Amino acid sequence: MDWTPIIPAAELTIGILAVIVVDLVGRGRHPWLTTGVALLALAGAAASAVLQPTLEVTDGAQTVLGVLQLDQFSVVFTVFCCVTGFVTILATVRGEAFKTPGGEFLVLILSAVLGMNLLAMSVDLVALYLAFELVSIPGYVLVAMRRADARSNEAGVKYVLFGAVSSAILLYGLSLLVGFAGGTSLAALGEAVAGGAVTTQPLWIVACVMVFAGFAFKVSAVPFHFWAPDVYAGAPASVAGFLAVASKAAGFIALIRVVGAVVGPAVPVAPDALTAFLPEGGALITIIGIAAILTMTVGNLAALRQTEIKRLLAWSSIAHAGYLLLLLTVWSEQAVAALLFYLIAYLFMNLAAFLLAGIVIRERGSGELSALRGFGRRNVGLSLAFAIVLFSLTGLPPFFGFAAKLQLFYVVFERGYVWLGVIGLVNGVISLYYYARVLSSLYFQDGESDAPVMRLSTFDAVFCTLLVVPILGLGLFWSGAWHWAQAVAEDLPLVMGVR
Amino acid sequence: MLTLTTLVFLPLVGMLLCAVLPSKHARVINIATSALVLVVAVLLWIRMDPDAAGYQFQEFAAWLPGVVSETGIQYYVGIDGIGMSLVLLTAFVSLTAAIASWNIEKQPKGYHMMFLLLLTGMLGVFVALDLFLFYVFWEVMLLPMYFLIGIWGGPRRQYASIKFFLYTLFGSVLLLAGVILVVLKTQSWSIPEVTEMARNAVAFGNTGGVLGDSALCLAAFIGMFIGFAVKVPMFPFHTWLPDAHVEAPTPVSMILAGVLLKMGGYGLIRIAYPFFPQAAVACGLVISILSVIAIVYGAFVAMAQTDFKRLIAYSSVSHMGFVTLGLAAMTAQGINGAMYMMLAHGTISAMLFMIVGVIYDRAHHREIAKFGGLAWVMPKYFILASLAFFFSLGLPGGSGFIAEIVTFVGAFAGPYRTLAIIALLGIVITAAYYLRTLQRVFLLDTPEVYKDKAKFPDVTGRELAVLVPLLVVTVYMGIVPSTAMDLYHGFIHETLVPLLEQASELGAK
Amino acid sequence: MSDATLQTLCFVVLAAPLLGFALQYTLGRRLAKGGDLLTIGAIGASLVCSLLIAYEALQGGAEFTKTFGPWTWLQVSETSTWTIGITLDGLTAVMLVVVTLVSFLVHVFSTAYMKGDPKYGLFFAWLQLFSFSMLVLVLANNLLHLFMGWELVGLCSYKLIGFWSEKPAPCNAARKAFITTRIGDLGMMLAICILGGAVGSFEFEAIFAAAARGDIAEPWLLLAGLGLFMAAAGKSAQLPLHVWLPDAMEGPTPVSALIHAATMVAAGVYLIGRMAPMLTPDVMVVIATVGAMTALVAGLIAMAQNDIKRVLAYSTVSQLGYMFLGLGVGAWHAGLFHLTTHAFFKALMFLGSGSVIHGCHHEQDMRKMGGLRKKMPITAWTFLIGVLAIAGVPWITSGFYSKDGILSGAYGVNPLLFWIGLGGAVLTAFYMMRLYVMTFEGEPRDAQVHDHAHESPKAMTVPLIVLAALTLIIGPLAWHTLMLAPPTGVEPAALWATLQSLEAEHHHAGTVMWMAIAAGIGGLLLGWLVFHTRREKLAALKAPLAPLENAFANKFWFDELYDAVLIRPAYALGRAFKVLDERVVDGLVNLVGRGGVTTGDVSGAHDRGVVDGLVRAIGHACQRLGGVFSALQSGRVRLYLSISVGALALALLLEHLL
Amino acid sequence: MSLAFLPDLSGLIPELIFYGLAAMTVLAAIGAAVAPKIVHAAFGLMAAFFGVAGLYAMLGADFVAFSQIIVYVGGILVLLVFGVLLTARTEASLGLERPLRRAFALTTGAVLFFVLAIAIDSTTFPAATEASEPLPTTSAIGHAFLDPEKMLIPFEVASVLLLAALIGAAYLARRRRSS
Amino acid sequence: MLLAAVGLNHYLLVGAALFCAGLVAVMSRRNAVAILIGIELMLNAANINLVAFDHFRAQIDGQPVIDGQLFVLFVLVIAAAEAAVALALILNVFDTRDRIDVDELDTLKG
Repeated sequence: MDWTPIIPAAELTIGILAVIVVDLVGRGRHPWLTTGVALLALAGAAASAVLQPTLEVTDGAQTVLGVLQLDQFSVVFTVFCCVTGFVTILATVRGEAFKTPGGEFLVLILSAVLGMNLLAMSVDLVALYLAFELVSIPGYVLVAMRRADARSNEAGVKYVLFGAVSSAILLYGLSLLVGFAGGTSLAALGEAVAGGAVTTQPLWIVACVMVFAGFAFKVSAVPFHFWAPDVYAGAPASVAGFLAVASKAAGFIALIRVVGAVVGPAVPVAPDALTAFLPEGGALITIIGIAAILTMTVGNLAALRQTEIKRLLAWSSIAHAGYLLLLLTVWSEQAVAALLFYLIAYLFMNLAAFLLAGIVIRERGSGELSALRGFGRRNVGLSLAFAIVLFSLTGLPPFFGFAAKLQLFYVVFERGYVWLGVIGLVNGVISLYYYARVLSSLYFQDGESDAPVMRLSTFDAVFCTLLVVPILGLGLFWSGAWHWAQAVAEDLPLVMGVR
Repeated sequence: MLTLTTLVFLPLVGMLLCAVLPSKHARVINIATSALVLVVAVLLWIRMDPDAAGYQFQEFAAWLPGVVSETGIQYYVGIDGIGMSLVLLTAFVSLTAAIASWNIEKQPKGYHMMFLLLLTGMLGVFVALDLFLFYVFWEVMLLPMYFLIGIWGGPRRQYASIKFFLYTLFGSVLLLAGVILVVLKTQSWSIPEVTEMARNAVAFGNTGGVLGDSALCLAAFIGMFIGFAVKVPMFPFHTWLPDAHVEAPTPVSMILAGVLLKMGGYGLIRIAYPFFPQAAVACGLVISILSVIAIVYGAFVAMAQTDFKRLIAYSSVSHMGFVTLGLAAMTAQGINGAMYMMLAHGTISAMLFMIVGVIYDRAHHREIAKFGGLAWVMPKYFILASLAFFFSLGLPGGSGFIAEIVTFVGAFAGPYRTLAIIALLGIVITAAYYLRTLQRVFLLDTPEVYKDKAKFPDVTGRELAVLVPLLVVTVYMGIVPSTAMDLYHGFIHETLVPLLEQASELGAK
Repeated sequence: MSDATLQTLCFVVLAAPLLGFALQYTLGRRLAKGGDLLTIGAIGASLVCSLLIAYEALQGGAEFTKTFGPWTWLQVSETSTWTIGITLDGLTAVMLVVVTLVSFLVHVFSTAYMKGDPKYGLFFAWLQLFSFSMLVLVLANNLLHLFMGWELVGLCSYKLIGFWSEKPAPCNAARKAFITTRIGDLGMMLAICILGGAVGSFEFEAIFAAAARGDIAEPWLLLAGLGLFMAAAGKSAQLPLHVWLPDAMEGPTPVSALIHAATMVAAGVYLIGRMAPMLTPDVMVVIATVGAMTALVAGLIAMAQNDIKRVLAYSTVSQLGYMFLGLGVGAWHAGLFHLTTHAFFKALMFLGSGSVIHGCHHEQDMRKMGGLRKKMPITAWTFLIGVLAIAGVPWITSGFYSKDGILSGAYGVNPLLFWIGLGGAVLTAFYMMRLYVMTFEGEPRDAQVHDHAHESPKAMTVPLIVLAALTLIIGPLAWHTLMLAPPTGVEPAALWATLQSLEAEHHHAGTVMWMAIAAGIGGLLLGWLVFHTRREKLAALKAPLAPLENAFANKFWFDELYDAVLIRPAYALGRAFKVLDERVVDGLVNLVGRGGVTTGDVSGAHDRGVVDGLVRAIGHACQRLGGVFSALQSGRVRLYLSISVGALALALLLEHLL
Repeated sequence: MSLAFLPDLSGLIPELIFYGLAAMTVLAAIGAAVAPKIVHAAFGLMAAFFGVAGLYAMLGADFVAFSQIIVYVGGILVLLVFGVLLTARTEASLGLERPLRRAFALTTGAVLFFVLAIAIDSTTFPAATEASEPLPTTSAIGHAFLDPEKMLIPFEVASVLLLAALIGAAYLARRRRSS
Repeated sequence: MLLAAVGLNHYLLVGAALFCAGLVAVMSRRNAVAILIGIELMLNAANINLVAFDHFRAQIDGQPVIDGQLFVLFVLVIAAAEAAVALALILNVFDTRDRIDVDELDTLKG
């Protein structure tokens, strides 16, 4: 029995327990200690995920532990989630929410990260659903963490109701899948699909729609996106960032696993014709394709009128989910690589964006765009970081966001969906408008003329720099990251187990 | 040290210097850097082998290996006559604009840094031979421009800057779509390589072109064309231009009109036309029609303007119509003329915007109707302004004349003669609005307001330092056109025109 | 003289005024007497060189042709090289002399006429540049080169007409002149485009050769010819582009003499003369017809003008018409000879009128003049010589020779044109006599003007005398000695050859000559009778002729017509396009933007409120609906859930139905 | 004998029980969904839970049926009733549904059911066979939960999930008490 | 016929009915607790499916098929956790507002 795959999970669990114990023993008087323990757990989990010996096995042979499976893919996402959790905790330490996060906060973050870790490895619907809920339930509480704040509470209720309904729909869909597969493992599902008698069944489509609906909630795809702006606006900025990045990434991991099982291994690159119209690959892919277009368009359009920075970023993250769904639509090995690559870019950009928003909200006590006025002169560094992040989110070179989009659209074109790609590209132009509105507030609208120069604390400055520098650095030199993403994606056929 | 890399990244060094040193030095650094760039450009020009075919001063460096193709994306720069002439124009106009920026008082440090960043972007576009590098420079140039208009612009600067940004980005993504298609199908990021493939495709009678599918080629060409046409700007994609120009500060307007608009034409000559010669031939009629509309319609709209700067802006729309008209004719003369029009318009429009800037600095408005009789209070200014006007409307002795004549002859030699004849109308309208403006602004009685010598001094030395060099170059180019034409005609005669001719023969079959 | 010397002379001819302009423009204000001596010296040098060249040309006779260059100017394609160069032949030589001589005299005249003007120096500078441009035009050996001179001439004309640009009238006149001629220039551009494309070079020789070989397709050759004539008509104020010239009289009178009588307006004639070998017979017919019509119409208008300069202006238009008539009917020599003679006597009359205006303290209305002969004898006598010349008084005046040549030419080709021309000749003599009588003879009609009138200083009278002398001698002298060489290097077109033979046949044929003499003398006498001797008795005729006179006085409403048909519509179009651009073209862009935002509002309805979004989307038209939709007020969990689940159900239903 | 003419319904007893349970479950569920009073809805839910438990039993899932009753009826339902009692102090706070909204909901529900019913009717599950004779499951479930190759990991994860939920809920509730 | 063999589809139909009933509750209810009731109905619908699929599968080696049942047991746990957290959140809001009418949760809007 090889227990290697669950070492990070075990570390996180130990971290959770340690935090509880330290918090209880210290009666909550040593917040730094608990925070340290939590950070240590995250760092340890990330480190052991990276150092797992299976990575040396080049043919991708994975250790299967019942419902879990270890592959490069899961390792990457584990690290991804740990980093996000790490940043979120640090951002919260300095953010506008609480001066020092309590033990509960840390436990919830760690639990959510644990859920993501397991989600990344799940090859069984039971484990998948369980991990999915382990990501969601702490999220509900995290959103409502600012207990005295009515907005925060309200966001929490919205989130939990929406989440629970989606989860129920997902479960219903999964139950049907179990029926088709005759078992709960993805491998069984894949075999059933390969058997061929399944995909033509009417109920199969129902199952696909419902399963996607559940995941759509998690990745905030239209029309299951409604919660996102309200929840992001009500939640502390750092938590919003966590939800936007980690929670969404988790949704995509799960989607990749399920799509992998349902659709099968990567379809070979399309032949010469670059005029493909509707995605092939069955009901699920069609549904995802429609949702992708809707999501990016609605997300971008709705963002146009937002006047509050967190809401704006919420809609922006909805739009980005649309781009990512586009990659699932075209479903190939390259697409998965591009998805991974895009998620990395997305991680830096969104964490930085929410972090910066948090700093502004803390400084000005308001998240309205008008609160940003005059920042261009008051704090050059912060504004510059903001500008870089926003340009990167728009997808302008020489920033990482551009590289990600380039690869994304390259893959979409490669599979022949030129029209899908063009819709996506034009959406990028729309997005410029609202990102530029933020810039406009920062730079073009004069604030109070005698506003003092604002100094960032060293902590904030270093933190911002650490997030922003990769955006620029990887924007200029991204081939390494891309090759790495490709290498990771090459494991994908093995992820499907039986095929 | 005399390399294109030095040339392109010199301004970045200047920018860093600006960032480090106190803001009072910023403008000096800007001018010094721009001057240095001009010197380097001229030295490169001198060292350039006039007879050599292809690109010179090539530099390769691995940058993003293995992206898409084996070699991947490279740092690949090189220059030929076309690029060199535009680099010289860029360096020259930038230097004058840098001098014109002397009296920027709002956040000078930021301004000059943005200015220098812009310079790098512009130079980069003209020397990049890798599609990705080209696109990066192309976009990088947008960012400082956006800030330059948005922060240092006039009252409607927010609207103008975002409009500029959105419009050009819209064009850029279509360009990007085209680039992706090209790279996808050719597996090459190198502009010369793809051009070679296009040439081979045509030579072997392959109607599919570089993309292997003529419909796809057409789509890619249209996408790229719109991308570049927005920059040119071509009717009906021109409406960002009046707003951007009117709101931008004077030096930025100079750069915008003098250099930025040329990138569209450059892109067409360097990328869109050579890559998709057959599609270019197929679209010739539409492009010609749009160009003629731009010329005539632009002139008419200019005539109806009440704002001095808007008038000049629309005159740019009209004049840049010649560029696309010449290109669409696909004859050697036409493309030559288009290229020459870009160079001529570069200096003349910069001069015109400076002229508007001079009076705006003094009067703080640009209403043509409120001016009058300025010739009697500012005689030197009047002389410069009327020269600029006349050169712009195509007076012999100025570069604009050569450009117009060559373009017309070229357009007439091409397939769309009737359209060329209609375009001639633009010349008369142009004369009409320039003379009317000249009269209403400079002649007749001087209103009392402008008689105050203290408030309305004649052009200062600094302003002369901007205007006179531009004027001299305009006249030089008008009298000795072969200097520029011999510099850039290689690519046109040896590569582009044969390619287009073969393509149209192929299309005729 | 060696070719090298000739070439040098040509360069001096060109360089002297250019240098003069540059020095005068930059330093003029600081030089003694405003720099007029410098400019006179420069143009004098030019004149001397021109005379030398002309002498050489005389020596060379009809075959004299020299070409310097061509030097490569720019290479526009591998097959097409554009050159610059100089052509010297009889025509050029004559034009050189005319231009420099008249220019020189005008310079001299201006030193007195413009005295005291605040922009005295500048005036000379522009005169210099004008001379230079005109010389460029004349010396060009190719069409493009000629066109450059042509355009520069236009610029100088603009500057000189609008010399007093503080006042609106000169400004408007200058603008009108520039734009009208530029409309004509479209034709030139067209010709340049056609020839540049078809021939690949603009050298006259090459063009003629190509035309003779039939390299240029027939319709395009015709079009090019018409284009050239259009340009010529613009520059030389032919119908219907003549409207600018009378207005151009707003400029200083020496300018009118130099530009709008002797040189620039003759450039059109020169162009047609120069390009004659490539003109097709159809074009010739057009040229002759337009010329004849112009001669007649301008003559009619001139009869009813009261401004001394305007009469001269219309007379100029009319005379230019004769020149085109001559060229059009193939009387090539006569047409160009008329150009030469006209240059002298019209310059004489313009300068004379300048002298009158100067003497009368800038009074130009003839109705306030009269009886000035006693006050200003030299002016009056020289002016009379001019009148006689233009009327074509036989044998002693130059006008007789040239006009007679034209009429004989026309007679041989087309009687109708001949009769029109002849009618014009009567008119010419008649209104010229009217002008002379109203100004110099009879009783003074305005005491104040008359009392203060005085003879002009020497600087003005001497040029008058010189011109008067030339007017008298040039005709008899030149007609036989200075033979203009026909264009060389080409076989004349067939019709051209016929015309030439016809001309030879009818030349000085008795009938035509006598008819011309009768017309001239008759017109003069009639004028004398009507306006001097029998003025009161003829007043009875005034009433019935009033409508006619009205039409003449209003110049046949050309200006009004243009204003209504061209100018107003053009500006209206401009304004309409402006609105179009702002509302529609840009409006569409903004609409797309706004549409996006509105769609965004709807799609993110719960953010801004469905009510707001919808209401905004339908343009506030249905504000009352707000009450209905308020139930869907924003921010509600259940609404979101309903939408999401509803969408789910819908998706399933659709899947199922499909 | 004398009743021999009557059809033998004994073989139909399972069917009858099924239909009884199904009807009860569905009706109770509908009641829970639409009952005007929240307390009635809670009772409807309870009835539905019992009905579902009965169906489990019929399907041979004895352990699940008991768990259903213990967890749902004993846990979740109690929790919900607490929630109802704590919040629904007055009738006004219940907030009656607007007819339009309810009609929309009912229509959607009906359409969805229609779609699902047709889909179910026309779908065959390849993995499905004839119903098998029920076997005791408790032992198998117990083994599965402790088998690392099966459900051990999810079993442990579930405990972490409960812990997290507990801590979260406690955090929120504690605040409420103290404030 | 109606009373004939009770098969898989019958159970699935019951599940579907429960699911739809839950959805109706979710869509029409204003009371947050009532929405939770609807959610529980939906979860139960899925559970019926899962258990029914177990029942209608071939047993191997005389072992009961319990895949679906295991899933159901986990769902029970999750439902409990979810209900607890949801109720805590709802009560929290109720604490600050005295109402749990979800239609009034509208402070968060553009």
